Amino acid sequence: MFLLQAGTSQHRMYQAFGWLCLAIPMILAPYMMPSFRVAQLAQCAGWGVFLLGMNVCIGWTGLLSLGHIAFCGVGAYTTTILINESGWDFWMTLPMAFIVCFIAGGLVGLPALKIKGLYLALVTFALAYTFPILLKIEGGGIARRTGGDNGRNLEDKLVPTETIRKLLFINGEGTDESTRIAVYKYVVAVLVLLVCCLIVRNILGSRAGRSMIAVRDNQIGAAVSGVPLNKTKVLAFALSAAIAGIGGSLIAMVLDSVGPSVFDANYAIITLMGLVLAGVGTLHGAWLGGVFVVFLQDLAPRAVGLIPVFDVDVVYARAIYGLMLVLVAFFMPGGVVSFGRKWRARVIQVQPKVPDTSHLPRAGAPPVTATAAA
Amino acid sequence: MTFSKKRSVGAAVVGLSLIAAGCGGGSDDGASTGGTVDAGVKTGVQDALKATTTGAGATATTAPPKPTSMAEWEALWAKERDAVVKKITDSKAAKSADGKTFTGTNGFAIDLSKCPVGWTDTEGVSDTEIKIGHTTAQSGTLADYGNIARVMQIRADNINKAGGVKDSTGKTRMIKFVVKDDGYDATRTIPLVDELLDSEKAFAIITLGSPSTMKTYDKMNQRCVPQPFSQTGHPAWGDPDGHPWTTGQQLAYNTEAVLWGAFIEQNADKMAPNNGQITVCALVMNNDFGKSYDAGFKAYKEQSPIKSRINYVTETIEPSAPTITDPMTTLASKNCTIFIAMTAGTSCTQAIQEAANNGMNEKVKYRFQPSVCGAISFVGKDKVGNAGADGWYIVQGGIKDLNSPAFDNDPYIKFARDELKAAGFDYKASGSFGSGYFFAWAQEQALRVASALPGGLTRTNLMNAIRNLNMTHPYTLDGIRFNMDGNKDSYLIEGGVYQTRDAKTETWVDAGALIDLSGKSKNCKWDQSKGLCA
Amino acid sequence: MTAVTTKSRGSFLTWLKTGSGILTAMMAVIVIALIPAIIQGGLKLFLQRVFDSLNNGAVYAVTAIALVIIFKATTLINFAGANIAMFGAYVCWWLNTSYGFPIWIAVFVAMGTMGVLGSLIERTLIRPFDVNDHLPVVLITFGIAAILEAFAGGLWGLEFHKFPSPFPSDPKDRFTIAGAFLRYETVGTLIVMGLMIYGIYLLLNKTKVGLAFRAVSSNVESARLVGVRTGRTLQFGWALASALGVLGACLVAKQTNLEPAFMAKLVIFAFAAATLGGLDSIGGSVIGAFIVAVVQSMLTGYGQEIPGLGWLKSNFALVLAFVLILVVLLFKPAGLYGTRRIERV
Amino acid sequence: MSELMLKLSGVNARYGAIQVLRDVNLEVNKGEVVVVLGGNGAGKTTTLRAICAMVTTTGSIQIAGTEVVGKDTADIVRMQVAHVPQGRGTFPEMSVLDNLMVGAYTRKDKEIQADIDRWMDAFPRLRERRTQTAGSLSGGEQQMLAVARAMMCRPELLLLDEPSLGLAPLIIEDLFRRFGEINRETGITMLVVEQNANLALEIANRGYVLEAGEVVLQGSAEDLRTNEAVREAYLGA
Repeated sequence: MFLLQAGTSQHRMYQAFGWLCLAIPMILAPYMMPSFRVAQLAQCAGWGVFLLGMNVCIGWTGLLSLGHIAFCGVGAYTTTILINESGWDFWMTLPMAFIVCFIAGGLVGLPALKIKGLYLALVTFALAYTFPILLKIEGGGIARRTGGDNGRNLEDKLVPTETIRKLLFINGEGTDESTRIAVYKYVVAVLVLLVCCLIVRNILGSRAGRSMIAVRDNQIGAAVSGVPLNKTKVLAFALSAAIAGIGGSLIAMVLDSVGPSVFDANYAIITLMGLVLAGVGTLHGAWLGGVFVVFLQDLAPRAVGLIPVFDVDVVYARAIYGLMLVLVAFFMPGGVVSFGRKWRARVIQVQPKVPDTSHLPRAGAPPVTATAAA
Repeated sequence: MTFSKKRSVGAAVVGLSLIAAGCGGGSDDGASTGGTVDAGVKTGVQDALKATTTGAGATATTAPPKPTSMAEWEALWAKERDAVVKKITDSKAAKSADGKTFTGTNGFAIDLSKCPVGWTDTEGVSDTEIKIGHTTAQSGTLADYGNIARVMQIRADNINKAGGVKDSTGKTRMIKFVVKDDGYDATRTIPLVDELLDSEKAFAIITLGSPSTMKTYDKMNQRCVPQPFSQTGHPAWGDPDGHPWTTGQQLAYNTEAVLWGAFIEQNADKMAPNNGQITVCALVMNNDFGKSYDAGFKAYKEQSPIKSRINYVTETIEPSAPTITDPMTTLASKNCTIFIAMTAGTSCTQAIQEAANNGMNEKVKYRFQPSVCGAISFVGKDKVGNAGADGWYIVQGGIKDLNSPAFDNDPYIKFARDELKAAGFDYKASGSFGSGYFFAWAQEQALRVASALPGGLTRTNLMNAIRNLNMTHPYTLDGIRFNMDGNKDSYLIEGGVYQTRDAKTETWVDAGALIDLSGKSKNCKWDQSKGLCA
Repeated sequence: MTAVTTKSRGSFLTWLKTGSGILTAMMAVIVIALIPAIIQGGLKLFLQRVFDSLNNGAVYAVTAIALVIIFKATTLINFAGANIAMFGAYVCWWLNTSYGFPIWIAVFVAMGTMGVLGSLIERTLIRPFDVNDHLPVVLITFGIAAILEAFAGGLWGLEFHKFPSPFPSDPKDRFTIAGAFLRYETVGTLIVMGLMIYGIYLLLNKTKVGLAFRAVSSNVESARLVGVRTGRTLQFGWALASALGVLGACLVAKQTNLEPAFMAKLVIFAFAAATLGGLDSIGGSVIGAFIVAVVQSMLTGYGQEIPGLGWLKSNFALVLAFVLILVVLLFKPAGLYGTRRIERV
Repeated sequence: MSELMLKLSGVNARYGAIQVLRDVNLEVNKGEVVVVLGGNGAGKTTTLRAICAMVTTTGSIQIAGTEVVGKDTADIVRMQVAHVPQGRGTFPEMSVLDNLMVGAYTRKDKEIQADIDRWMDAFPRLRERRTQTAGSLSGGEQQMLAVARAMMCRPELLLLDEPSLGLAPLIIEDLFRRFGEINRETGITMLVVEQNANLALEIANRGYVLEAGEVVLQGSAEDLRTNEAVREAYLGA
């Protein structure tokens, strides 16, 4: 076992090494993989942003919301409609999606946050159920704008310009157009994810972030120490909705299309599983969760095909998927991230320089409710 | 005129019921203002109807004697394939010298100059194998569609065992399907199609469902990869100029809506004497499928000479709604003259049950089921009770029903059931098995024809072969021609027959002539933003 | 001790803020808004809609009660409840069609089977977790739902099946009242619902296990301290809720037909009913169920007659139910008849 | 030498990572009233919870000679142990009558109704309000209900956790007088946790003082009352 002192040059090297281990594959991936995989990775980053938003709500404020998929949809449709009908640039639609979803989150949050715990989960799950139907309302031209059940394809797709191609080394003869587009989308999605991560990290370190975590860990304690409970919750909910909306914009951009089936109750569960499997309440969890959301759906049916004992019907793929949900709850409550950290801790331990990291989010620990009465 | 009068008594017809659940076209509100009805289709229908009403009882058959064994069928198909090959060979279909264009038969042409760099006509075809990609739903709520892929696989295995597909260049190839599960979620279809294109390098890709096909067909055509026999009934797949690489296979829903409209016009005076008002009540499912029926009917009404007499009332149901009692109560209160269920799946059965329960059966004589719900798995005794379905009308989409006892002696149905049994499946377990045979047969024939063409199996030859196919499909009703004709006719099935349900015998009984409109519907350049054929 | 001077006014306002007050006000607004349409539609149509709401309401109520029972006992929401009920309905159908069990016997056997399964689920999958840590329990109930859905599809196919009605269900089996049809099935469902509520009342108030159940739902710690075996009581709660869910599924399956997703489609209305009425109140959830049903039948049926609201067709029943929930939560977070305990959970 | 009702030896208890009790030794003789004193967080409540297996415990706890560590709460209650938890622990949604019925949950005999009458006689207020829900009672009434409910299981050992909390002084005095009466009339053993040391020591035979999870002092009520440290810390003198 190695022991590192925080702040020393060894520790900095170790951190740099860690970052490189993460960054190099991420930079190389688009150049090493077939374009459809790159497109899938871009989708992962989009879901990553969405999960980051969900994490703000579930992981750091302790509000179990199952309805964030609806805000993801609001973001995706905002982007699509602005591009298709008003001719906006994709980049310009991101702040708009943020604002729209922030307001939508606040509007739902105000009444919904009067209740807590699983009751909140129930109401927000109803929102996830309702959202695809809302898209088809014919009044006010909603159905025309959203494309109803068909969904809509983006009319102005994100295509790399000559300069960007040069910058990204995708202007050569060896790459075809589909690869170029996929790589560019991947880069855009990852950049947005990075920026969102930084924003969330800073918020968590700020006064607002500390209030959120205080609300999660001990509501009464937080209220006693002067944290405005309702305000904090509604703000956190709206903020998380807004980030989820950005995720939706990215997903629309990556897929070049939107449709009600992406933002329904089924995806609400899939994304929740991705987040928990990756690690609730961690920044890494959001990154990793996106990967799970995209790839787990592919893997479950394939895994069924691998069962050698008897000819298992592919219908049972859903059972595997359900079994995974149960197993995660039992054996990996902190998700892969905390699992990894536990193992890493056996090899390398970092001694903090100043014992003042209490304001940072705790790793993977589920919200604890203090019931002890000594 | 290519319709034939042929009584197909007791022809219960499977309607590719499940595929319809999410398929179809039409936007939410564009259709009320735009959309036109094919003049050719309309006159075809009217002529056919006149023939039946004037020559009542004249059911003399003009069709050739139908095969009574699989050997006779095989012989017939071989003859028909030869005819198609001859027609194409005579037309001197070929690529231009510089490889920039392909000139096919009867006006079919593909501009190859925009195909991506590195594109080849024979990608996915080796000396021994044809690799065909397929995205389908094997998981999720619509996982039953996955049984179509199963049948396709069983058929391919047996074709391979019997010697594969012989090529005019002397090679023999085995069919290999690469099936990917998208759970009927277009979000997942897009990367899967990319995977089949970029990684698997499939020769052709077959997609299932309107949303998935709609979201990938631009890309498939830009990449110059065949997307044949898409498993959906949307009219957009009949666009040989804009999307030469994509074709459908089923009866398009808007054609069916025209057939309903024609029936109303024909029987208007019986329904409402003395120029009375006709109230048409429709239960519209709020998805692509129901909306395209709705749009088709609205367009028909707009141009109908009795437009002023038709009062069109609709109620919408959500596909996720558990029951349809409330909208049916509303419709029952509207004094309907005719009721049309523009739905799919369970709602078809629910409509029958509700209409029986809320008194509509007693008041409304003309009640239509959509063709996709004609199968015994929707109206059978074990589904709606004995009397429920009695007297309902349907425009059969020209297809047989694998489950119906009416076809127990049909050699192809027998063959299909036996083959399924040999592969370890109960044919009654899923309505999608029948659909599987409907699709797999066409795939096999197209591959055989394309392979027999000069130059052997290539992508352009495959598309040209499909676009000029003219055969007798063993799974369609007698009298329905399975054909396309270059750019002139871009739909394979364009026929149907009015039938009513006889609960006693559990069969559909003809209530009019079989109408084959082959070649009569116009091509459709789909406008996504308006939700209409341009 | 209240201010006497504003008594009359104050008491009215106070009443308005109670569950019954809000309920009455809500219903009044709906009825007043719809009066022209109702008059235009005639008495027969109105009665028919009332009967439709009775039918739907009874079904929602039975399903909502199953939800409430688990919530009362454990403060958990059982997202798997719908699919446990669905699976039970399949068992019932299978016993009836394949083995010729009389329908009611099949229903009871299925209820028993799923009751046992429910108690096993509680024992093995739910009990190891802290009730206050919601996330794992939510995941597990979703997981169970997915597994049951897969097995129903795998064992009995994904195609829908007709479900044998437990009541006379010929099209002619109905009362005709002022031209409107009241089906025997509706009456039967209402009777079963009434019997069920009475049965639950007896079970909870006249038996020892019911006493224990009420004690556990009221105060787990104290219940343990008076010697109640809380684990077994919670198991009993799950068994009871699962069995009742199956009963609800069997009552509605005739109308919806049997397919793996049929209860998942329906349960959202039960969610709405329970949220409206109060998740820890059986009576409240029954009232909530009928509100949802009335809104569904009346507002979507008549609402579209109001100029400008033509898009308000039947398919938006769910949307309206959701909006209703949000509005009620704004004024009464615990639901119309729930206790304030919910807010603290 | 009277019989030993309760004996704790070397008891440790923890909530998760936090150890609350350290090596606690405590004895209660049959028929005795023993009071446990101590400041906030000293571990008084935890001591009672440890006896009822409501907290993870190691060491040895014997009730009437039977080892109970590792047993289920429900089984311990069946050994005629009643526990009135802090904050009353009534069942707020249930009626007063039902609360008393639940108290007799472990009993199978036919005298339950008689006992209900007996305790309603003892606390007439409860009779007046027997159909009201427990949640609607005042604090003092709830405490009476809690005690009556505890007595319904005919306990041999009664554990009382801060019975005076949140009650008005007059009511507290009345309550403690009742405790004394009950002890004298039924000979029931009582272990009382209390911050109000004055009153508690009045009815108690002996007492323990806990600090930071350890027993720091023990002795007869009289000794403790006169002990300088105790006087300063708990008697407000």
